[in-house]
Amino acid sequence: MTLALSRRAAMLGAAATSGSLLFAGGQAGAQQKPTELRVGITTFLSGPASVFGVPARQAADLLFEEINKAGGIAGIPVRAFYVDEGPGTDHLVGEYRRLVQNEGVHIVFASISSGSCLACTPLSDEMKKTTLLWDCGTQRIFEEGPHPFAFRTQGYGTPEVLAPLLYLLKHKPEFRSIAVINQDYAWGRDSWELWKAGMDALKPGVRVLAELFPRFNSTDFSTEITRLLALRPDVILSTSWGGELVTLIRQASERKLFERSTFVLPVAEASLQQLGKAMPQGHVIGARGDHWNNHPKPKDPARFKRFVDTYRAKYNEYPIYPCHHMAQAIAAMQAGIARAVAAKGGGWPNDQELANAFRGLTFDSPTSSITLREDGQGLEDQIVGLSTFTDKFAFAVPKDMVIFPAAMVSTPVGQKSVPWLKSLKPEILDQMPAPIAG
Amino acid sequence: MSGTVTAPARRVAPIGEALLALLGIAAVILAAWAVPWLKFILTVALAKGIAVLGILLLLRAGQVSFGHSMFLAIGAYTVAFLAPALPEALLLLPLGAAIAGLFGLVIGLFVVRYRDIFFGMLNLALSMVLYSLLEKLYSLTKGTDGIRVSGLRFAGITPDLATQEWVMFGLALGLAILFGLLVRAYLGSPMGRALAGIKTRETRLEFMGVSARRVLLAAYVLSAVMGGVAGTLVAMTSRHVTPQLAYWTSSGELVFIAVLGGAGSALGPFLGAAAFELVRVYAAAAVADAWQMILGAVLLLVILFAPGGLWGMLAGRLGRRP
Amino acid sequence: MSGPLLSARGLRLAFGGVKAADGIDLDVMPGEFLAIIGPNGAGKTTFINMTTGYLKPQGGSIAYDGEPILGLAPRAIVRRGIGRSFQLPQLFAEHTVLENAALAIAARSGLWSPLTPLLRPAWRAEAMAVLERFGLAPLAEARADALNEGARKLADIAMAVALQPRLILMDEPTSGVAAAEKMSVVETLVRVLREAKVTAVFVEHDMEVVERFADRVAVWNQGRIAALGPPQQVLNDPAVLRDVIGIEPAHHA
Amino acid sequence: MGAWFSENGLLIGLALLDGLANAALIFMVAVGLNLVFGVLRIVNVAHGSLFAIGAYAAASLGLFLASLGLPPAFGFAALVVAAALVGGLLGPLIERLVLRRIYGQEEVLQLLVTFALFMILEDVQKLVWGVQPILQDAPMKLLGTVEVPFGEDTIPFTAYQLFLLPGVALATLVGLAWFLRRTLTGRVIVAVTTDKEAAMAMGIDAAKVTLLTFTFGAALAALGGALASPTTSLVPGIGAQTIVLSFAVVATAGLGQIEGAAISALMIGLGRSIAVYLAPEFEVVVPYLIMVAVLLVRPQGLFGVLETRRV
Repeated sequence: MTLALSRRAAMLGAAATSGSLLFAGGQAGAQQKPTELRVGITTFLSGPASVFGVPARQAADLLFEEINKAGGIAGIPVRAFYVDEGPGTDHLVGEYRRLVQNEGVHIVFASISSGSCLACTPLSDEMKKTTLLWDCGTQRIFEEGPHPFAFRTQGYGTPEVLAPLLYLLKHKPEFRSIAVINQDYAWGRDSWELWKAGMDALKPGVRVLAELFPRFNSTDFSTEITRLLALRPDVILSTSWGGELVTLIRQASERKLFERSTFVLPVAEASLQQLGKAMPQGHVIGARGDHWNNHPKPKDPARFKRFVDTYRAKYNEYPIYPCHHMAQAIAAMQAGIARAVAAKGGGWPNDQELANAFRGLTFDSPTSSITLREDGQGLEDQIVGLSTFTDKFAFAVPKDMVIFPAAMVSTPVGQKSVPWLKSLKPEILDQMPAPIAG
Repeated sequence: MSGTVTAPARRVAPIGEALLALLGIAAVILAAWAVPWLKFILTVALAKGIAVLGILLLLRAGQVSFGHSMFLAIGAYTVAFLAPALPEALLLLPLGAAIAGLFGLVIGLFVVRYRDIFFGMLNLALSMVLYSLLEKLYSLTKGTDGIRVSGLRFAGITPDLATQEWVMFGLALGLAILFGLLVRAYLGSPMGRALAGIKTRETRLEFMGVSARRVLLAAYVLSAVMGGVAGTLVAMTSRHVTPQLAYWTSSGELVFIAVLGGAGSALGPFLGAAAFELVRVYAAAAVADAWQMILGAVLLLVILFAPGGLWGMLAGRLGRRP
Repeated sequence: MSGPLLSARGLRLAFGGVKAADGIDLDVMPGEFLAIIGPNGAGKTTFINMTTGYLKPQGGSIAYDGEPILGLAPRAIVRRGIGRSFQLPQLFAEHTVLENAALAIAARSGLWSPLTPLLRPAWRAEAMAVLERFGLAPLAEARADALNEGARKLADIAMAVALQPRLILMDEPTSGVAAAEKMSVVETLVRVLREAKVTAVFVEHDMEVVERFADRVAVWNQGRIAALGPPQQVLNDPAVLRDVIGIEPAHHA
Repeated sequence: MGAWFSENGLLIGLALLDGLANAALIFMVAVGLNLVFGVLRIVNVAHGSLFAIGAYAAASLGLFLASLGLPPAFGFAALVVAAALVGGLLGPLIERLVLRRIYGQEEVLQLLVTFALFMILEDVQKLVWGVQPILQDAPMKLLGTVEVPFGEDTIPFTAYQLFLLPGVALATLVGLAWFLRRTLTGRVIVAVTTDKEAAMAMGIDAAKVTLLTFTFGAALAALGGALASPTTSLVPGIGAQTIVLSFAVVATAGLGQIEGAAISALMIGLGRSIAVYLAPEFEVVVPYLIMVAVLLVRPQGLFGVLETRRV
């Protein structure tokens, strides 16, 4: 039993189990093709963000099963090693090392939390291990310095905030006051900073009536809602997600806040199934990407449908955006490895060669094509719309959707997001595609 | 019953203890050499062991600090805040320890007036104040995402990754030995012996002309210093600090480790920390979404069936040898 | 002859409606053995507690060696040379008898370096010497909580004596001690205290002990001193016998 | 000052209404914790898990009843039944299987045993209810909203939070006070709390009282969770937050104090709400600052009695 685990016994155990792996994951020289493709995946399996982490893991399980049935990647089966982000960053950096040094993974999918990404990316530099940032959104990653082994296979904070902002400016140009209620952590703070930079450039003079950052993982927003009811802002922005967003929307709609103010909810998509019919209509909602269930023109409708249907059949719920982000990372990995193997004439790439294959890579998601720029950032389109109900879904979906091309709403390579947003001119609104009814 | 958490079950001859310590040191070095990723885990375990030594001191006085990881966080954030301006690890280490010690003195002057549940809860409350501030003062602390520690120098040299890992491991091991010996001496000194008096016979201490509060305060400050040292080591090893370090469950873990290892010897905390980290890592690897349950079950079993902790079990075995 | 070592005047203290001290005047002369007797609740322990700083009287004064000590913390009073022992022995249960004694010696010397072992040779030798005087040397390595009641009482007093007080206040030093060993315990005690020239005040219920060892007896009743004088005189006072002791001691005839 | 007040006075008034609901929920949890401490002398860290499980059970039961097509009013029954079930099943289970083995042992062990239970129960919640937010707010919706005048404006509050939560908390407080003072069982609990040895010497079956109290305390925690469930979505981690707040309430109140728990819950609930208006950065720190400030002045807590403890 574990009870009897003395230090010596533990050491012996550790040495024994890892003995065969001591020399795994070597770097240079002639690479022998491994017998399996080892993928380390960090995701939330505990704590509040497990509402993202667990569905994403389910999506990965499902896709890996499909891939392995179809012969694996480059002819070898895929094996996933999951790591829980829940226990905190200091635990995670240890786990990242374990993945690389002990499990000998060939590639790492890192993290939902921006904090985890900020901690893992430097490790990818140091350990020279290709790391796909599969869900985190902080703009700081690639703007604060190069990370030659890290690639983000989806959009990030700037486009995910700018697209709803543009949409709001077009949809409700007359708004004069705003309040923000965000979770108190990097995403909540950063997304407000991005929003405000863009808003002040595109529509100067909007009054900010309240900046509320209730503590992360709050369960009650009654007091904040009372304050917002009393202040009567035209617009309320919230980039919150998960249980907190559900609670906020429930409490606010019960107290008629949605009747007084227009909400902008850039991360709403993941919570709409939970909310069901409780989601008020006519508010701006986003999906951190373009993967809405009612996407008006997905690039590969059959593939999109198959993914959604299989997921639903297996887990009895619709996939949410982290599932799609996971699928994107897996698609990127498939494309990247194929490219690397092709570049080596069928040989197995070393770590450096694998990373090289991802630079500038274009891969298809079910809904569009995503290109990884030279700085590692992926270009993923954004769809924003107004919440509504249709016959097809038991939960809210967007209508009057605008598909924002990724390049239009992403900070150009080499620039930083906040200065770039501050430099925006109202003319950008003219480039906005026309809404699609949906 | 074979002893309890706060009182050694049976005394192991110093020579046996020394031998065990040497054996442990050799095993740790061997493991770190043989299994590279374990080096990281063991460095963190040694660091936490140092913090747990502090918990052990307070446990001897019958007091449980359910907020002690605040000192760990203070040490860690000292490194995170100062590293950009002062990247010299060998200066940051004593600085982190000193600042934690200073906090320990100020907080200690307040909390040593309380005993038992109130002592535990006050420490908990103060650690939650620190946690909330670290989380809330976003412009200073980057909130829950925490601060990355980079570009550390060691005696003016910036080592490569592998070397730095060894340096940190060596530092942690060296400090663990140093503080282990210090605590051992402390527990054998009148100051340490008087701690047990606080648990049951505080009146007698007073009637010996001794201020029980001062006895407890001295131990508290020393434990805060060790918490700070542990924090600096953790920050320099994981190179990323978050407010989570100060959350009450982290403090709970430190007490957990103390009980797991057993308070009978200065070796206990290190036994406990190594076992804790290894169980956590292996449990997390085996069942990523139920590691907490496994740790909880281990803790429960230890308390119910081996309240002397791992050290108690070892001591029991050694004691039976002819 | 010099003045009193301890001098209490007009001590008053009430707990709710109960007067535990109702104008206590008492002088303790250097070198004497003063016994305090009286029924339960008469305020005997309260007197010890007030003298040692554990309780603060509501009125009156206490002087030790001519200087007022009222209001000082217990540990300050101890440092001036007043020791005490307890009705329920207050030993550090997890430590050995030797360590208990050594801790008292360490406390007295005020040497609290965290790196000095408690059992450094000087302290160990002195602790052993104290234990030998009390006949506890064979038990030096036993844990305090493993002792029988008599040994515990002696060890408790030994700790007080190790502090080298000039005055010691003992709360029922023989209570709980088996009848067979009681006299030997008291004899040991008195021998040691006389050797160390310690003045002693002790609360005692056993009239035989009082008669054999006390120089003077103070009779407590309802927070007052009802009688004070040599044992022969006080213990034959019919009023004391009737009101305070309540029963006629069988051996006293 | 006058101008400031006329500007903010109304807002503070609103904050008080929010604080009341908040205080009511904290009280429900803290009072159970305090009751259990009084008799068992154990600070039960797993009390927060019982809160969470009570909330989950109430939501599940409510959703189940709704799926049977029963009217939403059954949601209220679900709250009470779920709390009774959780308290009645988990309470005795924990007390009999685990806590009973550690009575009389060192405090740190008792505390850690409940910490271990907390860790285990956290994962049990995930295994049973998953990680997606669960919500069942039918009871809150059913009661509708009340328009509270605010200058020329009105502010809608849910009747659930404005009336039901404080009402239930008040009823609990009064009922508990009556139970402890007027019923035989209650007096026995008080006797054990005040002096366990004496109570046992009088022939009280301490084992029975302990079991009863722990079950009762567990049910109170579960009821607190059940009552909170309509107002919030349930996610992993709600237990950890609740318990640490309850600690603050209990320590501020004084250990074993029932009425004290009500007053300190009120202080902490109102303090937090007011902080949201005046200094939102410090909202999370307020409960602990209140606790530290109170203990600085009164080391035994607001209503605690030094040395002799009572309920």
